[in-house]
Amino acid sequence: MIFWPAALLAVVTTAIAVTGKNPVHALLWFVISLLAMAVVFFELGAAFAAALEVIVYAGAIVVLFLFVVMMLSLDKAAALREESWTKGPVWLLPVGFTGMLGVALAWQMLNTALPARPGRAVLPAAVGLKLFSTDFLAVEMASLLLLAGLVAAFHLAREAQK
Amino acid sequence: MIQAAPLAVQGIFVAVLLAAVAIRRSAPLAAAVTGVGFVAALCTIPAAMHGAAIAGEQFDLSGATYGFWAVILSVGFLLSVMGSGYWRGAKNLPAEEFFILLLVATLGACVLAAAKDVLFLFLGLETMTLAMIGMIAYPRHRPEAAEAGIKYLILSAMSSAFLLFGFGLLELATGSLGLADVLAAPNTPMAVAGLAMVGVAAGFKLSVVPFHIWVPDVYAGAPAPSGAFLAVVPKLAVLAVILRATGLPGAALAPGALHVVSVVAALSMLAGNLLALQQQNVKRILGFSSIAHLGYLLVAILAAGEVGRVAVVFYAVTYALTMVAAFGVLAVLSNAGAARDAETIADLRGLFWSRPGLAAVMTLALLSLAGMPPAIGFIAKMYIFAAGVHQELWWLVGTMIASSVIGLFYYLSMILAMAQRQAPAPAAAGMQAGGRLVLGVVSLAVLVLGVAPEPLIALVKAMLG
Amino acid sequence: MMRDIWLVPALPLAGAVLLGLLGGKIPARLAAVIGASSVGLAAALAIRIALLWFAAPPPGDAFLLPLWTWITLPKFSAVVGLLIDPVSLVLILVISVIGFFIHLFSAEYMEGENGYARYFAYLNLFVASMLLLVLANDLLVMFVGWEGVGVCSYLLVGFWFEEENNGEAAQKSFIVTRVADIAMLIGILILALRFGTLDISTVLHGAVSAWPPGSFWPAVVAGLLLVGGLGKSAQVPLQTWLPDAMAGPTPVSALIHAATMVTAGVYLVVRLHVLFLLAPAVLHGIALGAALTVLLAACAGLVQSDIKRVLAYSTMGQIGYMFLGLGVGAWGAAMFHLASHAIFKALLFLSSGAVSMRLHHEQNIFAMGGLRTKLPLAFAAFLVGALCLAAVPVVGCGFFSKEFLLGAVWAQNPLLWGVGILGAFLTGVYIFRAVFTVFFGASVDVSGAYGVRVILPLTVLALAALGFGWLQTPDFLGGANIFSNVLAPALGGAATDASWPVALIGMAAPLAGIGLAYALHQNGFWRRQGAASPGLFVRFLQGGMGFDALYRAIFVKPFLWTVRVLKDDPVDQVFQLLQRAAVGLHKRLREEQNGKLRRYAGWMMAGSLATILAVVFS
Amino acid sequence: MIVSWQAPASLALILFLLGLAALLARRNLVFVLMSVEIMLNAAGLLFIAAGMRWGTPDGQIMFIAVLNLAGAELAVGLILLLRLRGRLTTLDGDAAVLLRDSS
Repeated sequence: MIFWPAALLAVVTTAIAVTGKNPVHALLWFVISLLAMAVVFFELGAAFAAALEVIVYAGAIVVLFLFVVMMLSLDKAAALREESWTKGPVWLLPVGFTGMLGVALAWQMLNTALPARPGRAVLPAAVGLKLFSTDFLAVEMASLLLLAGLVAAFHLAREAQK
Repeated sequence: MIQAAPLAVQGIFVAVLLAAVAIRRSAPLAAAVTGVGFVAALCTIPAAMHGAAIAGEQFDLSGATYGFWAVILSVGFLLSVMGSGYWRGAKNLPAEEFFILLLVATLGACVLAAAKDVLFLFLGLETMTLAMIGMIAYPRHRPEAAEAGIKYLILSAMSSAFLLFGFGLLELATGSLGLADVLAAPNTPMAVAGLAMVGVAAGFKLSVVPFHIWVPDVYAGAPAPSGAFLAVVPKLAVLAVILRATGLPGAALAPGALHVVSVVAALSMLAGNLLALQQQNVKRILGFSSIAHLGYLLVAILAAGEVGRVAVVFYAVTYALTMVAAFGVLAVLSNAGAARDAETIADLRGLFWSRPGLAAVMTLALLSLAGMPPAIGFIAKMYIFAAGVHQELWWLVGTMIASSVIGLFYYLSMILAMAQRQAPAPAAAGMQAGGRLVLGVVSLAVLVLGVAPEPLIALVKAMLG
Repeated sequence: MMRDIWLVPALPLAGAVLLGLLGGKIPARLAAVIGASSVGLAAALAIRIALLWFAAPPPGDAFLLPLWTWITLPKFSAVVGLLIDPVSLVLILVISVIGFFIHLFSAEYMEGENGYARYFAYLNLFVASMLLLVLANDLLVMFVGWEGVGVCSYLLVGFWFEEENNGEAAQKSFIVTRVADIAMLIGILILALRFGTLDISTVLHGAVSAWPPGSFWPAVVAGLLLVGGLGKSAQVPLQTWLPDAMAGPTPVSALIHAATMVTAGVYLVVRLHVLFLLAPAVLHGIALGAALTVLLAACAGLVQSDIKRVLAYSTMGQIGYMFLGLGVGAWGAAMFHLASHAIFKALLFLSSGAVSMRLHHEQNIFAMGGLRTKLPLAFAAFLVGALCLAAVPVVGCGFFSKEFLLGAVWAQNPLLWGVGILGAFLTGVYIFRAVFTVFFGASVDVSGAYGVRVILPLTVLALAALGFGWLQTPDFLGGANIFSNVLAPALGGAATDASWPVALIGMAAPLAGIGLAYALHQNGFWRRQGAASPGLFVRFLQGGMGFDALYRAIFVKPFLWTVRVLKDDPVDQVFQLLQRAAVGLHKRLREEQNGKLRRYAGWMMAGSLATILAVVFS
Repeated sequence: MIVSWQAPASLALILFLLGLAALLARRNLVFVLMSVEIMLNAAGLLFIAAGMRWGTPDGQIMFIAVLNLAGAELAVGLILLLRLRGRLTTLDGDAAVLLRDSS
């Protein structure tokens, strides 16, 4: 059962990442968390998703993120500022709110008895078949979504490079 | 698949537009292609409606959907015309991407409005949102636009996360991602929690209290044509979904949820109008006003029934026309190349003297927003009122009246500001013939439909079947 | 021919649209021609329709021209239509004919002003709205005209507003009329809910058959509608906007006070008198409030130094008389006074405008004097108007209408009649105070001559003011009943004539007032009153010269009371409280709009949490 | 190899809440964007868990769609962040207050 250690790792590394002071370190922790998530996906029988998590998420998205953060060339002052922004009291209300939400959602979720039925691995083939048969329009839509992001980013970035 | 032709036509025109921009960068050409695209998509609607009925899995191709498509595409067309005039003022800003984003965002909205399936709902929604962020932050020389963009991006991503988590819970509870299956979920705690989270996200998109807080900043930071899009199109699309969802068999809300929606409606009406009271920025005022208007719309949704449904659609059309007119006046007055749009009440002061036509359009729009005859807003409000009375939603109807009174203050004080005598403001740069054309068409519609609304109402009834 | 009635409101409307669209692109002369001729044509048409009507009244003495269906709801529908009956016929004649002369006058008065074309556009729209108001067959359509009149009056009053000081005044008048309109709208909505239509005759028939007299609902509805009427007609306690509305050009005041706007409240009650008869308590309230208005306006009129304000308070008072008549059920008398008041008040305003035209828009009566010889036309016109307003026997239409009205009041309630007589006395004092101060005594310099566009309206209106009264005369002057006979099919038969002692007192009161005004003019009291602005009240007493005791009883107490009431108006306080509450809430709410992303996310989170918890645990 | 649905769903909830808490607490926009990514990823996990529970590919398809969005949104977000930083010389989300009610 590699699920549990992976899940634990994901939670811990995510917690470290979101509370971190140095964005670069935090992003690296986030990568570890994503890798742990990939393991979780794999354990859930979603091998395709696990691969995407590693290749796209950890491999592309976070690396892009890292590039940008490194471009920002954060200095000592930034680190000090970060220190003051993440002092204890800052977390009080957010954690309180999310805690309450968490309790409510967990209560609702775990109080629901779904009909007994064993989970089943969904193989990449099944995903691919569905994606390129009945849901082929979704692929088109996804490409449009990416196009929207691309055009927006292209337009907004242009002057910045000048 | 003639039934989904409007979507296909839009998709084709996205490709055409991309090719056109790739071959020759020219804003008028891009605007023309976009406009033609919208018109072509609109023209396919009658044919699409008469196609043989099909039981598609992804899209609900009913009369109501075609109706919403028609409104969304018309708004898109009007904004493409308006945008071609607006962006001409910004010399160093290429405008072609704006039209790509406009076309893509409208396509996203159409997909969202028709989606019968969580996957398409989500993809349509996010395509629209992402393109909209680009439209909001479009004027690169304005830091406010970038700020508005990032505020919208982060808060809408937050709401998207709620939406997704909610649908995740619903899928876990029901095993399906079909909207009908999800909404007819057995009343398990998990499904209730999922629906609540989805409701939160819908609240964000409709920008009702308490999810309204981002509205004024984003409206104020966005350039006027994008503001018009933001104020109108996402709300229309989400309303289409809500209208369809509430019309599904077995989709009756739990009494608790009904009470929550009632409270949200009342708070939206009151807070929206109260917040607008002493504002000096017209875009912010329109933002707050939109909050109140969505509150009114929620009353119609709560009223349900045939009257309520007609009221929802009629009000949505009214709202779309009026907001396009109001933002359109700002767009015509503004210079996209300037540091900010003409957006404060001070910019409108004396407009009756310097630009009487524009002032008349703005007055008409404001009267319509205020729900005063002879503008169409009056009829629309009457319909909601009638629907509320029909269902005996007394305290909501009372709140509606009270908040309408508050609303009158700021609408009419804007009209008074325009009537004040002052040295004529310098005319905005650029010939905005397109913008003026849009305003002429829209204000004529606001007036004529306000005086003789029967044809539109008949059309709405026919569309809703 | 009757079917052409739609042209009557449509012509001025078309004029407004044309002028609004063409705006500054056409020469001023053409704008004036369009503006005046559209109303002039409407007036000609109205006269033609009236002549046809009198030649052969249609069956049932009413003609309905349905136009189109406006709203269809499951339990409610509204049809846009125009209704001609004697009441609306009289009113469209008054509005269009007097409106035409005011347009004509404006063409000269406003010459050389900025926004000449726009001014006529507003004026045309104003007339069109008022015509729609009185012709509407349906309360909802009427409400459209009602709001249109309100909007136009803002635009026109705002025509002269300078930027700084208008905010407060405009806001105040806005709040007052808004509250009134909302009350009225609620009343209309109750009727709509109860009867499923707002077609006036259907509603009235329904009300009579559904509600016994004196029961709860008619009182509520009539009361709410009345609040709207009081607001438009500037009656206590909603009178405060009227003095503010003096900021506009003088012809606009003429239009507001004579032909349009303020008479809307009277029209509303007359049109719905069947409903008001079901609510006797409301009628008593109308009478009491009207008596109060008459006194208050007369007292206030005594101390104004701005000639337009004198006339504004006189309007308030004269509308008070009309409401007095309405309160005792003398609908026809109220209508007659309405028509006659429209004529002489237009005359008064236009002649005062003619005076100030030659004095660089001076309006302070104490800055004028001796104009009798320098501006004989304006003097004659103003004098005729003043004689009518003061109801000097036999001379002008004001006498006949007031006589007719007070006679009806006497038959119902002698006490109210007494108030009316007192008011007539005070009216004589204050209007002739203005006449003597402006036209007599030491003279000021004036220059220039009037054009035909000023001479014609003044002459015609003055002749009309002298002649109109003979349509309805008391028995001892021939007992003509032409006017009340015209209205009889809609409003019932003529009222009884008062006995001769009553009529005699009614005739003596204004004469006594004029005499007093003359006496005070002769000993220079009015001038001293005008010169002493701070210690006004003390000087007022000092200059009494033996009239002290009389003053103390008649003027001083009501005057003090009036001043106090107007100083911190209790009604105003309530409005301000509401306003302050709204503004306070607004400020509290906007504090959260501080632009900080994290705070915004926090609010969204709080909202989401509250929503989710509420849904989940309910 | 397959675990029950409760475990992954709980994991998704915990990650979602972690991201949410950070979104609410952090001022640095880099971390805010990261929190958004965490929340979206958690929702993706929930879809996969649901898909596993019912044995349908829908969950994974939704995950792909979410991933799609996460990438596109991050790209736009980062550009906007760079623009803001160019103007404000800080990454503080609370410092971007050009737009607010000026009271």
